[in-house]
Amino acid sequence: MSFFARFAQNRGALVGLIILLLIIAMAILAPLLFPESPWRMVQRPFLPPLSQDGFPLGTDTMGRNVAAGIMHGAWVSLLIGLVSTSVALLIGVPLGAIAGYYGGIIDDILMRFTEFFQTIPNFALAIVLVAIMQPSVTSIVLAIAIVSWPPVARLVRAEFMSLRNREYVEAARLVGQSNTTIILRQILPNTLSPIIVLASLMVATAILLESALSFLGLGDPNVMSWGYMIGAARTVIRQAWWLSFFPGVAILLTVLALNLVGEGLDDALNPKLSRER
Amino acid sequence: MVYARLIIMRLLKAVVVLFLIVIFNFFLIQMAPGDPAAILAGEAGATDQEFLNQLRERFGLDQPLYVQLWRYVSGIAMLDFGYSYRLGVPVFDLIMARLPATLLLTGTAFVLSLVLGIVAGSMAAARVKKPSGSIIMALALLFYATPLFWVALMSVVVFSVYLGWLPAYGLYTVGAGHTGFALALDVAKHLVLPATTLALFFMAIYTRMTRTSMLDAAQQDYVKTARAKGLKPSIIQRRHVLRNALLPIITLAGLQAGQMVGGAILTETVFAWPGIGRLMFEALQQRDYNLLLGIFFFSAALVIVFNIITDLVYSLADPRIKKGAS
Amino acid sequence: DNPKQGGTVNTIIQPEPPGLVLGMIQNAPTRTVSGNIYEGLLRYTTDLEPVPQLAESWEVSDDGRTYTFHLRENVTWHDGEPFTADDVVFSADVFHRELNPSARAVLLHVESIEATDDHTVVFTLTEPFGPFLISFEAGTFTMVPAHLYEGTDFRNNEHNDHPIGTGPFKFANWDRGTVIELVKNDDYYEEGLPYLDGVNWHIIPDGGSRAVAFENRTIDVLPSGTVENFDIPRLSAMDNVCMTEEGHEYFSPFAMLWMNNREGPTADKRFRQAVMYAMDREFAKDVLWNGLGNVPLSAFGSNARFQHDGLEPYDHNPDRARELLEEMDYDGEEITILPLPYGETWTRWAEAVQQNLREVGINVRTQATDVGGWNQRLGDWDYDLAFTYLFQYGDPALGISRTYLSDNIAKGSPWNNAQGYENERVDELFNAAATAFPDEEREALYHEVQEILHEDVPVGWLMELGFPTLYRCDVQDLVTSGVGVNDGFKDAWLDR
Amino acid sequence: MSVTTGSVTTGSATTGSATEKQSAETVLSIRDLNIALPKGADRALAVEDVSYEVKRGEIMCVVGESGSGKSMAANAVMGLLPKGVHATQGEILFAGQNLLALTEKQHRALRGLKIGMIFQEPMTALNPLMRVGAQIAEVFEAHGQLTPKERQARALELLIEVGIPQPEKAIRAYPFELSGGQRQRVIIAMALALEPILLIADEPTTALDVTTQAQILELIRDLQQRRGMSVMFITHDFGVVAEIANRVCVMRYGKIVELGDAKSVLENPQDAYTQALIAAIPSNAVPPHRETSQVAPLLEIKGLNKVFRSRGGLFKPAREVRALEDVSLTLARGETVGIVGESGSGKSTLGRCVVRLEHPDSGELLLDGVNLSQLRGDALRRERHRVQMIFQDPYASLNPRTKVGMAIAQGPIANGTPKAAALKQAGELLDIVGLGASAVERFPHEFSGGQRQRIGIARALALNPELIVADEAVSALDVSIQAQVLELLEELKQRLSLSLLFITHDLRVAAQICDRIVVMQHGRIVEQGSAEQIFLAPREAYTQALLNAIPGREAPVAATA
Ligand SMILES: Nc1ncnc2c1ncn2[C@@H]1O[C@H](COP(=O)(O)OP(=O)(O)OP(=O)(O)O)[C@@H](O)[C@H]1O
Ligand SMILES: Nc1ncnc2c1ncn2[C@@H]1O[C@H](COP(=O)(O)OP(=O)(O)OP(=O)(O)O)[C@@H](O)[C@H]1O
Ligand SMILES: [Mg+2]
Ligand SMILES: [Mg+2]
Repeated sequence: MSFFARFAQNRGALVGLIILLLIIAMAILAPLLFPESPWRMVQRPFLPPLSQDGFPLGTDTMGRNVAAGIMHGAWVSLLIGLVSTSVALLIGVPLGAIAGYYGGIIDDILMRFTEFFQTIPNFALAIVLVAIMQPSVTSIVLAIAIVSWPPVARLVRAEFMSLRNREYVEAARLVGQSNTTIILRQILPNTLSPIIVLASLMVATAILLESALSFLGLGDPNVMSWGYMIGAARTVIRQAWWLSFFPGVAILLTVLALNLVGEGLDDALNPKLSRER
Repeated sequence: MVYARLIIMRLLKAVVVLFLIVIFNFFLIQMAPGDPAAILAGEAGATDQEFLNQLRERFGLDQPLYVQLWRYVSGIAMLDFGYSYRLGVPVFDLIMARLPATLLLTGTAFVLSLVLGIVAGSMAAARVKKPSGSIIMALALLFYATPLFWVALMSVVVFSVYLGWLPAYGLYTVGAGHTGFALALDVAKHLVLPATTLALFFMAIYTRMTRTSMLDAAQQDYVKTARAKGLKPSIIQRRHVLRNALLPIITLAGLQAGQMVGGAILTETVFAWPGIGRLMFEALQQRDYNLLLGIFFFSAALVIVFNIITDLVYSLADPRIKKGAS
Repeated sequence: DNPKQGGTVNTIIQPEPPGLVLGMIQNAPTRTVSGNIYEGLLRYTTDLEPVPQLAESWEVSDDGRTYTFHLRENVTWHDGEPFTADDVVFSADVFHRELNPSARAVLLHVESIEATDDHTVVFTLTEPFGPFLISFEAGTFTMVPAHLYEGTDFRNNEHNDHPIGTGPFKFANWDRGTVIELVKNDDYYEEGLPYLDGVNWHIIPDGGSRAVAFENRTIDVLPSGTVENFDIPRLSAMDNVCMTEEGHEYFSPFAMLWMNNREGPTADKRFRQAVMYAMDREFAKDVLWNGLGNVPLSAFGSNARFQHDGLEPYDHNPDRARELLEEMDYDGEEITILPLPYGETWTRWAEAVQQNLREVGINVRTQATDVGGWNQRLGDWDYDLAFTYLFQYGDPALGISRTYLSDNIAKGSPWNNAQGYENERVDELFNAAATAFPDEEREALYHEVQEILHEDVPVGWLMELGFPTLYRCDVQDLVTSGVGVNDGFKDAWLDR
Repeated sequence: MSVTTGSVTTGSATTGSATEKQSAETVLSIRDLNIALPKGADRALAVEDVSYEVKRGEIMCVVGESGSGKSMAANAVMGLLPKGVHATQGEILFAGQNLLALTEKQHRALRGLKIGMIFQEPMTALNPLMRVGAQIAEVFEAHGQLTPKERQARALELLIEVGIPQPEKAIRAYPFELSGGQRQRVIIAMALALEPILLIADEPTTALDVTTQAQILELIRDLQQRRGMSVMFITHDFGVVAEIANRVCVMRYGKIVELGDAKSVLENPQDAYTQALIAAIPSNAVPPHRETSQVAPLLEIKGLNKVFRSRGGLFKPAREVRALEDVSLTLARGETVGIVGESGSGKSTLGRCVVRLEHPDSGELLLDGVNLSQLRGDALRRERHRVQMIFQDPYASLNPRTKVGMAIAQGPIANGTPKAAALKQAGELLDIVGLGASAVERFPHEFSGGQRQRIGIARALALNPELIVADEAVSALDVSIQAQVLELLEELKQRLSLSLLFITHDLRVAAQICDRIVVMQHGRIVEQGSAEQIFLAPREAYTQALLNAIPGREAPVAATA
């Protein structure tokens, strides 16, 4: 069975993938469908959804088009999710790989370092980091990455520890391959599936984290993100439910889709390659 | 005895980690823009240079950084966390005043999420591939994907405003003068919304984890052995599958118990819960460094304590650890 | 109606004050709570007329340099000690000189303070100082008990935990993060006052929750600024809810846009004028401030004395703005805008202004920051445009001139001429006006200065903020002074 | 899918009883059983038209290679078929009932009470979190028998009966505190607790080392005779069959190929497949005398020591295992030396030290005079090509994501051969090991276990090593494939004049291929000598015990003829 066929067997995963593709499409199409800045005050404030053509999701506290905000926000949320996850992987994977492969004192040092980061509560650390660097897309991405790499390092380390004594790795060592080659060519490719699965969940978590930061007023004020929209709408949740509802649903769907896809990947990637018998 | 010695060892290690964390945090916070004195002065609405100098001198902010660090670290060694810049109250007192509320909230949420999560997860595992099982998992996924603060906002609107069933904020009814049981009941009522809100996300995690872990355990050979004995499925599920499935959950729960303090910031803010998370956020905004550092210290200490507790619980649950299997 | 005795009012304090000893702390929330515990020599009506408080009567010498206050005789501190002229001298000459920057600004003009007898105090000024009589408000010139503070380290005084004043309410309890409770002062010197048994100041950090608390009737009074503006129409439309805009006259918060006069496009007067024309201030007032408040003509608010109303208003006029930008050859250089980190309304406002500016072709980017970062940037003059608001304190010499005087330029302070405006003529006029005597003379000087400022636009004048207090209609006589609830519970009673 | 009643070669199993009414002597009879596998499995039917009986008091052995459907039939009897697997035809008669027609509840009442079962993996078949006594007591509880106190007492009796040392202590032990053999005894105790009529043993000794295996087999035979039980014994090892079976049923691809009396099947197999299986058993006869030419030694091991120290955790005390103690031996060019010994005796550690996957604590490893034991880093990497290894697990020893050709070429590439040349050479090597050069482009999972082992051999050869260490290189393979791989090794050895250090726990395999044999116990060498001498005239009691433990050693087997 091909990878995709296996993936598609999981109906949830397929639904997730479709939602995710739609969201990506939204992000790509946003500048085409809503070429104007989503910050433009274009109509009367607090226009309910469907009450006027061109404003299917209504307008916000200042008469900005909610639909435009959602579309443009998709881009930001996905970007923050993907980039912060990539950065976390860039930190966590090499660290975990080195710790897991070499073991011993190197492992000890790297893991103490990792534990150290895990000892400071995540969300608190993220808040402090954003506050220190001052809110901007870059600082948010960095803060999210900094608090989310330790689990990556741990996962990769565990995988490396279990794989480094696999016979094929020993065989590679025996034929004289260098440690770097072994790490990159022999072990890393075999840890990819759990990493991919974890990464898909991390993207979801990052989106939630960004929205929580935005909610506390630590978002980037120059980009329209879903978290910003909810944060801004929270004060008017009583008179204009739709302002927090739509971005909330957007976050929910994205996170949901990423989870479903993650589970699907898990199902599709895991059993096959690890062991055939 | 052996336990006692090992725990002491662990605590000694913890002291080292905490020491490092103090230093790390100290420098981290120094990197933040904004001078605490200027903020205090700003808050006062009026200021002049003399006022700023007074404040700086008072907090030792006029000293070189290493002197400040040395003072702080040596203070902590004597368990003296200094005074809050803004509130002029010993940091230790402030934290101790707020800690119970946070522990009550996070503790309740923790127990709630753990118990409900395990129950839901086992139910889902038993109903795998049945609609009821899928519904449980769909709900768990939904709780997982819903932003916490949004749940908080919505639950206030629904349960407090429209239905009027539960108080929307605070720890107790101010001015009601409840004591004893009435107070406990009052606090319990106030606890419902924030604790549930906080619990939902973690519950979703435990549900999923329990299910996976149980399905995993159900594949194990010893379950086949148990079936070959003619044991009833309910007993097999409980005694053989669930018990083994709980082991990874203990690890996760330990990790999360420590993180809940940080995770409670949003909940405490929305529900006006007088806890330490909110205090931390306020301290950060005010650049009340002493207070912030104190809170960081305590939350890190909590994480470490929970790690030790987790290890203990794990060793109780898994004889292999205690007795030293290889 | 005859006022009824009894009852406790539940209200809100936001944010939680750092401490309650007025004079040592001048934060807005401290003033609000402690204004009911402590008192000043005078109190001010909503027209900012001084009326007796701890001083029964007072006289001003003809040359405007000697002020004599006659104190009430039956006043005691909350701990039972009598209040005397020594307390006044200690408070003004020692306590405030050391701790209180805003009092210090006034005390600069004071040569000596003497107690001529137990109940008479004489202030001698170095020269006439127009706003002197208006600076005795409780929050600014608090009377603190000399017998508890004299000769101690004020900031570490053991009584700081338990403030002792002369006011109608006594401090009872502070459950941090939850509530501050005040109880009636049974020995209050004004017969029959206060009517209430106590006031509970609830501490609720989230604006939404505060609104909910008011809705579900836990809270009776929402002092101004404790709920988000967007909630006000809804809350004020509720049954049995009343709203007053009075009680802010003493402060008259004036929202401004600092514009960096030192460098960048904002250093050009034409650019600053363009900004004024680009902003749709009426929109901000209507949408963000529910139509409450007032769009000012220029530097002097409508509540300020000596306002010049003959100036041509800066209306919303994007075309004019574009013309000005073209005239100065604005090259699209990016400028940043720093919102005030005080809540959602301010954030929205910055977004609106940013959009206004973009629409006339100004390349503007918002820089988010928290209170700490905001202070730092302004203190370091590291900004292009920044929101702020300042109190006018009833007299241009107290609240307005400080923004434009070049003496006030000081790195490190986010207040007082942070824009770096220097104009000798303006300095002269303001300084002369402060010490001119009588008022007619001051008025002429102030009118001239307003004309210059109007042309120079050293800062953007955004709005005089509305100051709505929401309360249940059965709370009577809540706002009776120019500082509103800050000392309002003295007269308040419950019609229940 | 339609069920076809294919022609079944029942061989000598022409008892005809399949159609008769179940006689009093017959405890279990399986008739025309078909078990269907879910879609996507290797074949449609796991078990096809299978009929056999187990009579009272006999041991019925079901033999066959991996995947032949032995376990499936047994699971069907227990009512423990995996999800998605169903019996689609036939019946299983037990005590007058058709087991296939029972409800789950009825079936459960039989399990443990009338039918007991033992599984293959003693290490995982017990709940790690429960005390052994409680797990035995559970059997009584499941069938509502005895009071809790009596259950404990019975559990103790049972533990005594299965011969666990220190039963009073064992009853309070957790499974991890017991050795594999002891665990298997506990499982047997559980299966026997309620004195079932039928005991199903699914490869109960496969995971144990030879000596333990012998003990467990004896225990089962013993208990069976004492209790007059019927046993359905599943194994893939004809040696075991020879040891204990009364009757044998040989299966292949889900069908019965031969059924009959143990003696007649072993001595006179009718079916070609059975003949092949029996022929493939490494001869247990005296190994042929081999010329051991006394040339200069290629490898000299002098006083090798290796201690494993595990660091203590929070609750774990630190531990020390002396895996190698003062081991010395030599290996001549072109010679094959076998290392034998029970599990944990240090065989693998020795092999791993020789290829320098482990760093010995002390001692010398002289390869042609070069001391390998002290090399590290790059210096070691340069010498590595001289000593290569063939691994035990054909599945784990190939990177699932690397194409076979690349897997072989990696060595030469790492040692400086250009990629294209290395790949070409890989093709040639694959040809040599009998897979064909076209295998270069395929992934490991497209090959069977035996084929993968050939790939592993090709990989070891790619660097033209002087010495090859083979650690249990054929242990994971079915007997027939085992024989082919051994043959290949032998042939390559001759052709390329390789030296071979052959590690195995299977003395029959050792006998077949080794010139000299080294016997290890507890990390020490207890005896070494020519294969002939070790087999014919073992000097040490331990060697003797090892030899005696070989299943079916004394039994008559066709191939010996
Ligand atoms: N759960 C399952 N799902 C699908 N196919 C299975 C399952 N279990 C076993 N099979 C298949 O059923 C067939 C028979 O398996 P069975 O376990 O009976 O073999 P066996 O003879 O016991 O082999 P072994 O000696 O390896 O235990 C094999 O082809 C196997 O791949
Ligand atoms: N990496 C290791 N760390 C700790 N102990 C080890 C390690 N490798 C082996 N041992 C221990 O060393 C001893 C010898 O092990 P070794 O693997 O050499 O035995 P073996 O003879 O190959 O056994 P088997 O037949 O089971 O493969 C055993 O007690 C084993 O537990
Ligand atoms: Mg089997
Ligand atoms: Mg071994």
